[in-house]
Amino acid sequence: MRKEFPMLLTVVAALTVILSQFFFHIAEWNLMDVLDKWLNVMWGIAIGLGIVNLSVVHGKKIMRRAPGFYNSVVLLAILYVYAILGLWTTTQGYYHAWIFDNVYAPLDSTVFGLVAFFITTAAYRAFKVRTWEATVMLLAGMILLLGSAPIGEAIWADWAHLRQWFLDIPNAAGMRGIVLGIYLGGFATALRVMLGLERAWMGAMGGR
Amino acid sequence: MSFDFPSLLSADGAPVWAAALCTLAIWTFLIRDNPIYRLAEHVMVALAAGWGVGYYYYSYIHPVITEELIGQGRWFYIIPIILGLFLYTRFIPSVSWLARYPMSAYIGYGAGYYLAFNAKPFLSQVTASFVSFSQPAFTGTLNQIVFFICILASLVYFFFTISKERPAMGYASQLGKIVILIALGAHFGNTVLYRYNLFLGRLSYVLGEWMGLLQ
Amino acid sequence: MMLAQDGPALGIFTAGSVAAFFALLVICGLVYMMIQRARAGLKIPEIRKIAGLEAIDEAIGRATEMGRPVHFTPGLGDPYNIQTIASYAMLGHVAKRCAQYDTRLLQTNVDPFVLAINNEVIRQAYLEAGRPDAFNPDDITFHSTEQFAYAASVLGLYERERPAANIMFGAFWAESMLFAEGGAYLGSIQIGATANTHQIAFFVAACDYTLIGEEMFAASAYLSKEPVLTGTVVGQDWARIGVFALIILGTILAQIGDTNWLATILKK
Amino acid sequence: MQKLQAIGRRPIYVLVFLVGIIAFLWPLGLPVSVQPDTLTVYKALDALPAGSLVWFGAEYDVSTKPELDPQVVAVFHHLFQKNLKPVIYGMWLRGPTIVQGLVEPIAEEYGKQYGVDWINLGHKPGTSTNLRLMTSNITEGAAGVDHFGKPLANYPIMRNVTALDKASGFRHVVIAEAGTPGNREYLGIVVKEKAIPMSVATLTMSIAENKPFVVAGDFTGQIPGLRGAAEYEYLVGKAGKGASGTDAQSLAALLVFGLVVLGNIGYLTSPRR
Repeated sequence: MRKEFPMLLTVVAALTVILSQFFFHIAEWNLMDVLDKWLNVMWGIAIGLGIVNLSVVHGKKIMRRAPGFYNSVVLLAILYVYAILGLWTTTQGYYHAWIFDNVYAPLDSTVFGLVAFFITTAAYRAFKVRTWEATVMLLAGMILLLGSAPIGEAIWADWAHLRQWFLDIPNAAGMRGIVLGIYLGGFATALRVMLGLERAWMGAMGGR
Repeated sequence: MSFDFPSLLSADGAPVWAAALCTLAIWTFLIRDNPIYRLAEHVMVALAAGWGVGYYYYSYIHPVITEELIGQGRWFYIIPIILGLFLYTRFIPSVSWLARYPMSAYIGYGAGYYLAFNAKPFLSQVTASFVSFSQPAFTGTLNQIVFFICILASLVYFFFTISKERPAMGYASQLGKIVILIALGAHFGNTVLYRYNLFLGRLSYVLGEWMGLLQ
Repeated sequence: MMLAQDGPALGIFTAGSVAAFFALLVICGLVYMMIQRARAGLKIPEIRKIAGLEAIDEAIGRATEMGRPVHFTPGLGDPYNIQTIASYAMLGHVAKRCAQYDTRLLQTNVDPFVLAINNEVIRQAYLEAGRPDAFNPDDITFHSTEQFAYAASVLGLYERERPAANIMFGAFWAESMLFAEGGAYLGSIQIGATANTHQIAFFVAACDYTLIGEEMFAASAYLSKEPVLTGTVVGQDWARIGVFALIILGTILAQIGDTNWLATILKK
Repeated sequence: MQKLQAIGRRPIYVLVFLVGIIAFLWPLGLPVSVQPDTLTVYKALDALPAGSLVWFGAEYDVSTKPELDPQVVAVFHHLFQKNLKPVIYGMWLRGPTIVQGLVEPIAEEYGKQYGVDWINLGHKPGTSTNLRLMTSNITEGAAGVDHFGKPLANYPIMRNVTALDKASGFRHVVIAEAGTPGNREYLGIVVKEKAIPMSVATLTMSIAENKPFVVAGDFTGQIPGLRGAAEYEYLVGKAGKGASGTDAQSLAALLVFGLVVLGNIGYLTSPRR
């Protein structure tokens, strides 16, 4: 019951999806719709675990008076008030939506915008002519960088064509090789899971 | 050029102030980790997690309870609810192994899903690699030949258990590595400005909507 | 969803899935054959050296020497994403090493279900390493379900906990650059692995070691050195030879006629 | 020299901010080559006889303002320069309000009077059904009133206008669109049935999707994203947010390129490499 039954569930769930996808008469039973809803319910219930985790981790910080514990107080207060507001008024409620649109949304897009800074320092640090392989990568990167800005074309009219060539030929070919490999690796991983060879969540990684 | 901030207390101005101050709070991290960023970060996690409670309850759990269980009387929808609750058994050590049930179901679904839904896209990637060399222009033909060789070389690079000591394999693998590095370099270079656009959007908001400097 | 007017293909298959089904059968057949060979004790070739995987123990070792923690993130994938599924085995390995070396493991999550699974994976790993006492569930943390709230929180965590090794293994999106470059500022040893093609370039730029695409799927076999698992990778290589041959054959056919029967069959 | 490979991250951050601030506050007007799709839109509007009516579909909302506003502004400069008479309408709720805010200052600049030289019919519910109604009877389609709820009969511009068709004097349709309802609705109802040519101002992400329609001649042309706005601004001689946006992109590309070059000079001159 501790390992065999979960393993059986794994195989049953996997086969349900596979058979529903490939076999016409099984597809007609619409098992996928039911299974999707089941998994969504399970996932929805798991949200509570996340809230418990936040409560425990930050609760302990507050108890210990750990450095910055006041942030944890803020976190838990906002978390519970906002969660209850959401359950009460749904996420469409006026105040709930106002806070999301005017506080969360700008925070979120600003963090996304931080990528611009990080990508700049990463390019500065990484693109060096250390080996000739690295040099090739650098050249491709710089051609595409200037080609994607209007300045590239202003410097040299055919820059846009050069950029397109890089995207269509070496980039597409290299990505194709990576992607085909990923599919094969993914199939092998899925098969290992179905055969019970990979089940770290039940202990004993691989083999037996 | 002069500053023209919106009124903090007006219905139109308050959201602008809220959004602008949030933006500045995140930007302070670029100087160093500091109390303002820490506060913003904790507020973010709290709001996002709190939002998730309402959102996912009403998208995933509520409809199943009201429509399927009560509305349609489909009793078997109690099963995923029980399985979901099994996740909480980890707090009771004697029965904590029950949590494996929902996990196994979910992971099995994932394995099955990958096999079921990726075989077709995989084949279409294969057939897309069948290139025709007869092109209107000579450069077109040359491009297709280069493309074809690059694909094969990049495939060779990934071989895990086939020896690359034979010269042909060695060269092909080396070429494959270069093709992959060009692809990655090109991808990096091509993405930089998309990432800048997001930052520029925030900057434009702060300078324009908030400070009123842009007309 | 099936439309009423589409009949079954070949009497039993859903429309457009015949070739896919048989391709899958062949690939899985090859993998299964190699597993059987390994079980029968036949010789299985070794997997080539993968620097990113070799570096994992070294990275954890260095964190131990410096007395600083190790950070592991499986990215943003759903619990059923194949990359996330592959990350469980990797996390198991990392957690076991951390348990053996007595190094603190910080494991951050954006998905509550993955949080639950990872909790189990790490607990099991500490158990197997004989250190159940050292297992601290409070170091396995949830940072909301939203991408950038999670990213902001991890950036903050970097500053406060200063991990010396940073292992990113799973499905990543735009936050990959924040995680990898944020870790680079700290000078931690970074290992990035993802099969999300749009993010590989950023890991290559900012990490010390990167597992490109499918190399991440070979990790469990590589690290465990189990012949049976290695067999699955050998099967994968045979499937690749098949792909290689198909592409050559298809391209030859593309030169001869207007209609490429091979492409037609593969689209069935 | 080798210090060039050890520039700290904070100076780089400052440079990133400077790129944005310079581009926004003091647009440099760095050169942008005009793409054919934008040029055909410009030429089509340029060739219209003065006094022609141009229907303007404001089919977007707040979330796509940053990308579409600059295009709308550039197009209205052109419309007023050529003494064309725009009629604004929106299937999207917020569209006409946004466009009204953009057009007012431009109209003032050219001395154009609301209700005489241009008008805003506002948003009217009913999406494509209502658009179809417009093609047979504007008074009915607009419920008899403009954006501000004033009777259409009061405005001189509407005196001889009965429907969105050629007979009433409409010579071109321009829509700024962010999705559905958008170009497909206009294509079916206005372009195909009423034979009025249409140009679209579109988002960067929709360029590829729209391209086949441009090639097929269904759309006269498209103004592609922020880049297209900069091109149109260049054509009408009014550098604006489109130009500053593309300036920022060009400066950013030069910054990253320059940093990489400096880093490599530092690397190559370093004795310990």
